[in-house]
Formats: sequence, structure tokens, C-alpha cells
Amino acid sequence: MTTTSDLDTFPKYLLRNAKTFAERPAMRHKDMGIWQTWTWSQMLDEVRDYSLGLQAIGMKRGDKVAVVGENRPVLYWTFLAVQALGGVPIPIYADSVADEMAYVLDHAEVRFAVVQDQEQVDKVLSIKDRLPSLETIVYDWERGLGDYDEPFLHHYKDLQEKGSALLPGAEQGWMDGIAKSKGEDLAVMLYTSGTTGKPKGVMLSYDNLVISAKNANTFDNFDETDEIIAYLPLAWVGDHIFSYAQSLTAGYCVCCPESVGTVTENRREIAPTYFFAPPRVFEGLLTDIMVRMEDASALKQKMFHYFLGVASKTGEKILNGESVGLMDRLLYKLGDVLVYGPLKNRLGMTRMKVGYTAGEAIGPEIFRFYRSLGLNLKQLYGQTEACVYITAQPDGEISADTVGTPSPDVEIDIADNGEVLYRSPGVFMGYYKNDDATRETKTKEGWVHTGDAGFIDGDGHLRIIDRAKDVGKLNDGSMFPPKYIENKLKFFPNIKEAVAIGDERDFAAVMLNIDLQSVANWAERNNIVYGSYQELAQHPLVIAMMAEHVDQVNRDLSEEERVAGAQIHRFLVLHKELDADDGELTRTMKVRRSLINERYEPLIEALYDGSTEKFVETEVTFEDGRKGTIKATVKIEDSKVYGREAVREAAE
Amino acid sequence: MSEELLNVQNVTLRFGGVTAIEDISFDIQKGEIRAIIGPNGAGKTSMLNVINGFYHPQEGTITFRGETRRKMKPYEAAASGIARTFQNVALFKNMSTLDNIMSGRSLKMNRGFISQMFYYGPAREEEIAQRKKVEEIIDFLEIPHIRRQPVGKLPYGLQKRVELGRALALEPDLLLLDEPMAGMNLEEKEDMSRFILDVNQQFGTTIALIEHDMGVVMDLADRVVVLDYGKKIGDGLPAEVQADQAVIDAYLGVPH
Amino acid sequence: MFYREAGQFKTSYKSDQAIFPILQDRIGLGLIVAIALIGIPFIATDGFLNSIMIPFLILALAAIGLNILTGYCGQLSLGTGAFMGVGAYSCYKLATIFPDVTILVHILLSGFFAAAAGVIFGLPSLRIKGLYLAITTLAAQFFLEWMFVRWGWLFNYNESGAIQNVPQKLFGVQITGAAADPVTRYLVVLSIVVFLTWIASNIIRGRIGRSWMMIRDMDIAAELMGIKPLNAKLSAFAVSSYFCGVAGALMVFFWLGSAEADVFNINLSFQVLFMVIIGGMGSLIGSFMGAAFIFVLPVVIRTIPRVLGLDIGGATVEHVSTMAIGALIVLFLIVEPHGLARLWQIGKEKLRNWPFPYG
Amino acid sequence: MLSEIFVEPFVLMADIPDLLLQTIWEGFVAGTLYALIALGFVLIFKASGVFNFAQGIMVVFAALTLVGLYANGVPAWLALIITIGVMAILAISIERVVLRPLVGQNEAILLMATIGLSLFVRGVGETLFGGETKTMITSELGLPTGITDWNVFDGRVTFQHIDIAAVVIAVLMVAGLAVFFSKTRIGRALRAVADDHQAALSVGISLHQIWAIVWFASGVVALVTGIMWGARSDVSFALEVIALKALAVLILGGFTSIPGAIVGGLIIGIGEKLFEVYWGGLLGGGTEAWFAYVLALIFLLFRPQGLFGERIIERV
Repeated sequence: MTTTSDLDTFPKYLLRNAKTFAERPAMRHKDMGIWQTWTWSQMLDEVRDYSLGLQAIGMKRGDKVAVVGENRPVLYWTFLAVQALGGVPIPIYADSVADEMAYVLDHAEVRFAVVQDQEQVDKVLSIKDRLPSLETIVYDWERGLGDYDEPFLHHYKDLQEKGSALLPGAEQGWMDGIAKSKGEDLAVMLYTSGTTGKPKGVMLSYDNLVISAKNANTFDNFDETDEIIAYLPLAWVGDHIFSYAQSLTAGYCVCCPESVGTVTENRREIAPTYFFAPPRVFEGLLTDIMVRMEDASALKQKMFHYFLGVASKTGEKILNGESVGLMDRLLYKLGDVLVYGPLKNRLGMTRMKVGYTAGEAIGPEIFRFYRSLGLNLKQLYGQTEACVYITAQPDGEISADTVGTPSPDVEIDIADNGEVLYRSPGVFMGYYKNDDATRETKTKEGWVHTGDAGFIDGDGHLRIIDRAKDVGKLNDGSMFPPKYIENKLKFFPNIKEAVAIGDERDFAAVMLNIDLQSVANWAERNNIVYGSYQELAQHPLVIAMMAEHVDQVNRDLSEEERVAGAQIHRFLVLHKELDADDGELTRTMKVRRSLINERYEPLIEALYDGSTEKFVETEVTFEDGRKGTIKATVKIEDSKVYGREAVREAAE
Repeated sequence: MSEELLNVQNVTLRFGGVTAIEDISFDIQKGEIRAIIGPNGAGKTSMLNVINGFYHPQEGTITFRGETRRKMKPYEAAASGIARTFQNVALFKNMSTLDNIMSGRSLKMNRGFISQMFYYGPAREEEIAQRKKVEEIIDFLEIPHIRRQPVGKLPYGLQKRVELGRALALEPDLLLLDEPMAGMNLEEKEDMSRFILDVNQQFGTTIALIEHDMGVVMDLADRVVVLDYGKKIGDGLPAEVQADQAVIDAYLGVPH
Repeated sequence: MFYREAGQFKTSYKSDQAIFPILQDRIGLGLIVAIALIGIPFIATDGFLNSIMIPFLILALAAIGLNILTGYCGQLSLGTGAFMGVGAYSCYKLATIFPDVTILVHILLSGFFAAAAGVIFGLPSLRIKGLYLAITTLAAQFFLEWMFVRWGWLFNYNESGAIQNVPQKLFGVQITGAAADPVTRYLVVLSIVVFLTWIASNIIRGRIGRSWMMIRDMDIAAELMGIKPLNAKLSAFAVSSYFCGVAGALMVFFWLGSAEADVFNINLSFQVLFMVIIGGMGSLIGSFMGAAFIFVLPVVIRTIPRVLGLDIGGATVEHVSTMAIGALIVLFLIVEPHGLARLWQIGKEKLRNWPFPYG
Repeated sequence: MLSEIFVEPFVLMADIPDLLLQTIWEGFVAGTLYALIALGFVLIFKASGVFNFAQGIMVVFAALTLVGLYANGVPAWLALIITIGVMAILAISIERVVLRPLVGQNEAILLMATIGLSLFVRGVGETLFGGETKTMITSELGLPTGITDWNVFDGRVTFQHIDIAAVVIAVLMVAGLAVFFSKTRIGRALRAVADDHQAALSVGISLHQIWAIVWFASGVVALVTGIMWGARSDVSFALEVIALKALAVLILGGFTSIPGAIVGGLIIGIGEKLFEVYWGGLLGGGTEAWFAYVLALIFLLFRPQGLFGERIIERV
């Protein structure tokens, strides 16, 4: 019998949940048309059999196990089954190409790889020769694998059968194995994609994860009645915390979507009570809402926008518990019946208790939009190295431009150069086989460098400006915060991505990516004919629209003393989408600045040499790994700057 | 080749004065993919119609799984294990993907009227059991996203896939595919080829298909029968048939 | 707008295949049944029950019957009136031969006679399709109608040639005959109609219903799936006629009180067919809407002059209303050939997708 | 019992041949009128694929208009001309208001539309002229009313002159239509439409015009039928139901065949009279109500394509 104080590993939590929440749902998966559901006690059976099966084919304490695939129950079970045997699971981004995967598998010396399907099996098989330590591959979905006769290839169901054949005799030994693991043991390794260099394996102990998860559950009152939809990459720390650590510690249910393409629909079905999404997802949803509403009848549009107006006036106040006039309150109620309620219903957010966004700055408009609908959307600031939580916004203390107060048990410090440092029980053990990097990041006293520049405001909330090393200077000495500018641009639905340039240059300039969905829709409504992405991006009307957006950003910048000098003097619209397959974005869709500077050098030169257009050839990588080139002539535009500039001109 | 599944013996089919098929014999071995090719109007579709009982040949016999017959109703053919898709998709267009594939399970369902009336007990259990089978097929063909959509509104390529799913729902021994890739783009053709191969390999289903795209035929088929003007002019391995002068003439339109 | 489907997920095929998988639909249906069962008996006048609600329900049942045949199985029939007649006459015979058995049993049994007639006249459907079949069902219509007149045994050789309802009590309450309270008769009719509608929806969503729809959509492919056309078509004729027969029996025993053969003439067949087409082929809810539209509309049109205070002769009102109904039917077919059910469905989709214009 | 069915009627026929002859004549005349109604159906079906249930009411409506106009003091010949005009207007309006918007709908919808149409036309007729039964203005139109007896087989066969006139006019009508179809430009266009809509369009004929003309033509046929029928019995809405028998005629004759309509009409007319006179007694009489349909049903089971239709091969 385990007591609460002994609950220091996830397999132990599984045993507890199977007892305490035996008949409550632990996991759902939309499969074969319905939400297949496992209760905690059923899940224990699945995991136990599977784990014994793994043991039977030779898995030992300390073995490293790669887990590759989308959010499917079997892969989450793999974490538990492996940890129960004292092994260490290493989730890997499902969309990583063979080379990326080979690096991680080799670096982590994995003996086993548990993968989702034929595609991943093929990928692993293609690199197996390079991986001397890799012995066994287990797969989840057998489709197409019928005639694969490699002896080291196993279906997880076969392993479960193997395992269940060993019952009941093997059960006690298995339980003993679970008891052997302790909180300070290595629980999981997460490879961070990192914006530069090779991925680093962040080692997290059970204590790191369990304490962070429990704190988070308390902070937002999560218990076994909550439901979450797991759709973010397994290898990302957020998913590991939200869909694994917090679920096990709180006992709430994790729902796996049918496929990547049906997440929105599946979310609508489940209506999770806890929802996490990076800002781009919220942005995408909002764009989608607005685009769809444009096809509605004029009357409906009018009503829709009227009530959105009402919401933006009173919605947030009501959510924050401030006093609101009776008339406004009634109008908001009416709006809830006519617009907000149905909208939340369509978004699958009807039951949402808490929603978080993090990873990037979210557009204030977007943030307020969701809050005004009555959704408790909050921001948090986190890192893999911290088991996510560094700061989070407590209920009622929400604002678009802060990331909240320090999470429970977390200490924050700001270094002299403005860099944010933190110390907490969630702080990682170190980078796997990379002590130099560990020392660089984590001080002896346990403080971790975030690499972000920020400050604590008067209310005790942390504000992040930019990556510490990315904040640069223009030649005239004014501050140049690229991400700050980029985020302002990206808040326009028509702009998908922006890259600002200006460090050690005379002025700031940007390269833009149009948002295809939004711009294409706009083009359709305005009868603009185009043959390709390129053609649309370079269309004079599209460029004019972008110029308006840039102009708006310049006005905003001009109003803030510290960044007014970083107004955009010139811009261009890129002829191709920045793409993770080309290495231009990280797998978590962050801009890889150095690589972009290199690839688009001719364009950047053109931004500063005064030319009005530039012919370029760019190499692209297709999904299957083939390479090709895109040729285009890119137009370069000037834009107006305000404030200081104007004043200076007048003085001359 | 192991065992003979179907044997067509000296079949002749006439419509009034027109002879659609003249004295054709060939066999289909268990587990193989057999292609039937030939120019337009060669009698390929008529041949399939004879095999599954739409047309009754004037002469000749058909032996399926050791049973010889000349006349058979289409539903008897279905019951004996022959399923079929059509050149121009013949789905139940007002019904959803799910119901269309479910319709393929009709033969496996036999609960009585009374229990149907109350949709209780055995009838409901049967529906649920069959639904599971159908979901497996939906999963297999990778069409879960169109599960609830009426098929009439689906793009053509998907309709063809649903039709294949409906035929698979019969769990046939012999699957007749009438131009499964007609009107498809390259990507859809590749998908369909993959499904056909998977069906053949995973379920061991014997397949007879009519196809115009010679590339596809060469890739998929184990053996090929060539028809021209209702007569058989070639039979053998794809490579052999491709090299056969009579076949080349027929395709190039050399006058007879 | 009212639909809040988020969070309504299905964890079993049983709940996924329920007739009303959406909670709001179940609530809506519950409300309608509650109003019909409790609300209407409380507030409705006898006249309203007698001349609107009871006939509406009975005709809706007949429309469901025809819809099974035409809407679900694709077999056009113009003999509905006669099949209803078979039900009515068999019920009359049963009730007079076995006066001690409750009328409810007779009514439910009488449907079987109609079903038998349906099967006999459905036999040609195995060889004939579409309009040809429609014409052969006219044979059923005229032959049976003739039989109701000429075969005296059917109406016990009484002078008037008409059949009357037989006053009966159930649990001490008068349910048929002149003394029966309209509320009682309404509730009996309502129960039977609701029960049979439920049965119909069960059959339709199961194997048998699917076989009908297969035949309707593509009979050749249906055969290939192993459906025997004989079974599918005749079962459709049988079930359809059963429903029509019960409706016919209800018509005499709970609405008209007595009827001559002429009641079941071709115009009744047309009327029910209109209900099916206007309501929407292949939709049970459409059958109710069609019945309401076709039956209630003339009533409304006839009362318009009175409401407006115009002094127009009864015959003229009748003629003008015939004209108006004809025009409305044509108009409706032009505007929405898929019937009220389609409008209902579109409206429902709109509400489900609200505030978006589409899904 | 068997002898009542299989022997006695034939003995009776042989015994009283004049009755047989009289029966056949009566049937022949009725059949002619059935054929005329069927002709109206065929014209419309051939050209537009619409199964016009309103043909029956058009017959009634035409007769009613004629009689109604006369009753209101319009001279018979003028009334006739005005009625033709009314039928033309009716045809054009039907084409504009009903057919055009319904192009491409399935046959059940089109059928329903014509039933709706018949309700409408019936309502109009009743509103304008009242619902009661009226007498046809036979002599006013110059139609003969006398009787000729023919003594044969030791008996007497009676010929109503109006019946003879009906047959003669029907023959003239059919002949006229035949000439119209084969000799005139419009007629040839019509046939082109029946064969292939696309082909007809490519020749440059407006489908809409053709439909209007066809509906008008069948309106004229309806008028003639209405006059003859009205003269034989009287002008009433009951005729609408009797006109449905033309549907049975179509089954026998085929939906698109004019000779089929004539032969079918005669078979049914003569058949139902013979059956009623010689076998009807066994069943209690009144068999004319269903004989046509049951005959059609039995016929369909053996020859679904009709007398003159081609065998349909189902393509898969």
C-alpha cells in the first residue's frame, strides 16, 4: 500500500489512480468513430501487460527508449510502461526528418524505439545502421506492417499478450520494480530543438515533474473531473506536463484526437476544461472566425460585430469581477446567448475552466478577444529546463503584456544585463552528456539563465521584452528589439511571419510572410486572380495592404520612447513561406534568425542598398526530402516613419 | 500458383444479334491480382457482369470455388463471395459514407423483424458489431473524416474509395474492380494502387480488375487477360502480354 | 444558436447510433411530446381536437406509411387511400365479429390486412419501376374501392353501405363512439401514432430500412450487396401498408365515426402523397410537417374570409381554397422540391453552425 | 362456377350476336375517347418527359369553359374560338410558370406538380363556372343527335349519331396530328425534341416554344375530347377520375407511341364493356371502375415496355 508521501514517481501515481479513481476516465482516443475510453483501472491493466511484455523482450532498468509519434494512448502508456521498469522515455518530434532523429537516438543511446506507425518504422529502419545501440522497435498501428519480417520489430499488442501471459506471477515483481524508483531518479529526457546548434537532452527527474505538476494543479484547481485534449507534440515539455504529469497527479482525463487534421473537430466534441495553445493557434482560430463571418449575411455580421463590441467593452470586466452597469450586464447576457455562447460552442471552449498561452507574445487584441468572450485565457512563461512553470497569471490579474507572477515555489531574479533568472524545484538535472552547456545555463546555486530579457513591473508581474542576445542596437545607438517589432506585425491576421533586421545597421527593415488563408480569402472577395503563392505575395494590392500594416506598426512604435528609433524604414514580402522543413523555423515554429540572415542575404542587401526590386533563387526542401529552387523577383518598398524622425527632419 | 478460385469456360454472351463475348475461357487463381485489359468495347465490363450474375451467358460455364453454374442472380453471387465496384461509381448517393459501407454488411446481418422493430437486444447488438467492422474499413481506407458525409457530395476520388470500402465490407473472396482508377489524378491513382495491393496482401483477397492505365496494370497485376472485340487475344504475365504482337496490334488499332 | 454540442461526445456505438444523438434534439422532442401529451389536452377545445389535431395525427401516420414506401424505398404509389380503406374495413369487421376484444387490438391487427393487400399489389414492383408502378397501384386503388362498395359482407350488408365505429370502453373510459370525449380519443390516437412512429424509426435505421434505401438509391448495387429485391420491396409494401391500414382504421373509429367507400378514394391517395412530397421524402418528421401543411392549410384558407368578415358563399370558399392549395403546391415544389424536411434540416444546420453561415 | 366464367359468356355472345355487336360498338366509342385523352398525355410526355396528370382536368376545363361561355350569352362558334384561345393561354402559362422552373427535377416531383396543377385548374373552373354538372351544347355546335338502328342477326344494334361523329372527329383529329407532325416545321422539331433534346437544341429550336405548342396541342385535343364526352354524358368533374383510365391505356400503348395510344384506348374501351356485360354480373357489376387498371397491371407483368415500345436492356 502506497501512501501519499511515497507518491514520487508516475507509475506510483498510476497505481494510486487505479485505486482512487478506478472507474473514472483516464484516457480517451477518438478511434473507429467513437471516443474509446479507458478508466484508470483499465489503463493500469493495459500499461502493466505492456510493461511486462517490454520486460520480456529484454528491457532493463536505465534503458533509454525513444517514443516517436502523435498523441496516441499507446505512446503515453509507453512512458508509464518504461518508467515502471526504471527505463527512461525520450519523446521525439514525430515530424523530425531521419537525420534529426538519428542524432537524438544516437546521442541518447536508445535501445528501444516505440513508434506510431509504418511511416515512423520506415524512418527508424532507414537510420538503424547508424545506431549501434538500437535493438528493438515497437509499433502502435499495424497498418501496412503485415509483411515486415524484421525479428526486432514488435507490435505493442503482441507485447501486451506476452505480458499478460506472465500474470499473475509477474505482477509482484513488477510492483516491486515500481517501488524501487525514487523521486530523484531521471524520469524523462526532452530534447530541446533550440534555435541554434544541435538539440540538447534536458534531463528531468520525477521530483522536477511531480512537484511542478502538483503546484500547477493547485494553482488552477485541477482535479480528476477535468478533461484536456492532447494535441501538442509529445516531445514538447508542455505536453509532457499538461497531458502526462498533471494528468497523473490530478487524475484528470487526457483525450487524444483522431488525427492531426481533426483536432478542431475533436476539441469541439470533447470541450476540454483545460486548454493550452501557443499564440499562433489562438491567432489562427480568430482569423478563421473572422474569415467565416465574412460570408455571413449583412444582418448577421452587424449583430456579430455589435456584440463583439459589447464584449470588448464589458466582457473582461465581468470576467475580472469588476463592477459593471446593469444595462451592460444585460446586453452582455444577450450577447452570450446570440454570439459568445455559440462561438465558444463552435470553438469547443464551452467547458473551458482555464486556458493558457505561452511560448511567444500574444497579440493584445487577440488575447482580449478571447477574454471578452468570458474565456479565462491566461499567459504563462516557461521553459523545458523549468518543467514549464516559471511565471503564470493568477486569476483576476490578467494583462496582455505581462506573463504573470512567479509560479509556486519559483524564485525570480533579474541579472544586471536584464536577463531573467529563476530557481525552483522544477529546475532540470542537467543536459545529457553536455556538462559545459549545463554549467553555462545553471549556476552552482541552482539559478537558471532563461536567455530572455525582461523586468518585473510595479505589480510584481514579469514582462518579457525579447531574447536577451537578440536585443540589438542600430548604428545611431537606438535600441533594436527584433521580436518586439515582429510580434507587432504578426498581430495582423494577414501577416503570418515577420523577420526584423537592423542590428548594427542604419535602420530597421522587415521581411514579411503573408498569411495564405487570410489573404487568399481577401483576394477572393476582391476578385484578385493569382496563380501561386508567389504571385499573390507580390501582388501590388497585397503589398499595399502590407504597407498599411507596416505604417500602423510605425505609428505604434513612435509612441514608445524606448523603441521609437526602431521604426521600419523598408520592407519586403517574401516569395515563399518560412518553413521548418527548410530549417527556417524551429519545430515549434520559431524563427531561426541566423539561418534566415544567411539564406536571404541578397534580399537583406537589397533592403539596404536602395533597390526597388530584387531577383532571387531560393532552395527549398520538399516533404519527402527532395530539393528544388524557387525563383522570384521580390519588390522592396519604403515606408513612412513618424515622431523622432519627423522632428529631426524639421530641425535640419 | 496454388489453387483455382474462378474458371470461366467457353463463355459466349449475345444481346439480340450482337455478340458481346465470344467463347472466352480463363481462370483466376486464389490470391492473385488478375487484370482484364483491352480497347473500349472489348467486352471487359460485360465479362465482369457475367461473373457476378448481371448477364446470363448463352453458352459456357463459370466455376467459382468449385461450383459450376451458368445462371446466377447478383445477390446469389454476393452471397457466394463475389463483390464488385463499378466503372461509374454506383454508390447510394443519399446515404453517408458510414451507411454505404454498412450496406456492404447486409449479408452478415440477419436479425428478425420483431427485434428490428424495437431496435432492442439482438438487432442493436448486431448493428454495433457490424459498425465495428465498418469502422475498421474506414480506418483502413483512411477516410474517417468523411464518415458522416453524404457520399453524393464527395469528390470523385473519395467516392471511388468509399465504393471500394463498400465492396470490402462484404469480405469477398473475389473482388471485381471495374476501372478503379478511371478519372483520377496521379496522387489518387497511387493511393488507390496502394489500397488494392494492401487488400490483396493483408486480407488475401483475390482481385480481378479492369484498367486502362497500362502502367498501373503492369505494376499491380500478377497475370493479364487481353480482350478485343469480345474475343480473348492474350493471357499471361504482364511482361509477356506487353510483348505480344496481337495485343500490340489491338491497342494500336491494326485492322482485323 | 440553441445547439451547444461541444462536450457531447460519444464513447460507445450505442450512444453514437441513437435516434437523437444531440442533447438539444432530445430536449426539443421531449418538449414537443410534453406539449402534445399534457399541454394540448388542457388548452385545446373539442372542436380543435376533433377537426385539427386528431385528423392531423392520423394523416401523419398515413404519410409515414407512404413515406416508407415512396420516400425510403423509392416505390411510387397512388393506392394509399385504398390501403387505408382495407385497414378501416378490416377493423370494422374485427370489431363487429369480436366485440369483446378491445378496439386497440383490432386497430393494430387491421394493419396486417392492409399489409397483405399491399404485398399483393406490390408484386408488380419486382418488374416495374417508377411511373409504370404508380399506374399499377391505381389498379389497387380502383379495385379495392370497388370492392368496398360491392362486397356487402364488408359492411355487414347495412343499408347505408357505410361502416360505423363501435362504441367501446377501455378501463371504464369510453374511447370510441359518440359518447367518447375528444380528449380521450385524442390521447389514444396520439399514443398509437407516437408508438408506431418510434417503430418506424427503428426499422428505418436498421438493416431493413437500409435495404430499402439501397434499393431506392441504386437498385443494381443493392443487389450486389446481397439484397434480394423481392424481400426489400415487398417488406416496404407490407410495412407501408400496415401503417396506412392503421391510419385508415383510426380514421373511421376515432375521427369520422362512420365512412363510406368514397372516403378512401383516389383523392385521399393524392392528399397523402402531397403530404409526403411537401413534407419531404425520406423523412419521418417531414411526414408530420407535410400532414400539417396539407391538412391544416385548407382549414386556414377556409377561415380567412370569415376572419376578414367577407360574406362569401361556402361553395365559393371551397373552390377558391382548392385553387389556392393547387397553386401553393406547385409553388412549393418549385421553391423547395425536397420538402419541408429539407427546410427544417437547413434551419437546424444554421442553428448548429451559428454564428457561422456554414460548418 | 367455372362454367359461368369460361362457358356461359361465350354461349351468350353466340346466342345474341347483336348484343355483342352493340357492346363492342359502345366499347369502341368509349375507347376512342380514352385514346384521345391518352393522346394528350403522349404529346406532352414525348416532348417534355412530363407525365401530365392534369390532362383529365384539362378536358373538363375546356368543356366547362365552352359551356360556361355559351350560358353567358356568347354564340356557340365564338365560344369555341374563345375556348381555344383560353387553352392557348393556359398552355403558355403552364410552360412559363410550372415547367420552366421545374426542369430537371425527378419524375415524382413533376408528377406532383401536375397533380397540383390539376387542383388549381379545377379550383379555377369551379370558381368561374360553378361545381355543378352541366349539359354540353351539342346541337348548338352543329353536332348530330339522332339515332340509327341497324337490324342484323335477328336483332338490332343502335348507333347514336353523336357517337359516330365522335369517332369521325377522333379519326380526323389523329390524321390532322399525323400531318402536322410529318409535314410542318414545328411538327418535325417536335419529333426531334422527343428523340434528343440536345440535337433539337442544336438545330436551333427553342425548347420552351415547343413545350408551349405541345401543351396547346394537347389542350385542343382536350377540348375536342371534352365536347364529345360532354355530348355523350354531361360535363362534370367526375370525368377527371375517368380520365385517369388513359393512364392504363398508356401502359398498353407505351408512353411515347401515338398508335399505341389509339390501339390501347380501343382495347381498353372494348375490353371493359365486354367484361362488364358478360362477366361483370358475377362480381356484382361496376367492374369498369377497375378493369382498365387491372388489365394494365397484368399486361405490365408480361410486357413492361408496352405494345409498341422497344425492349429495354438494362446497362450496368
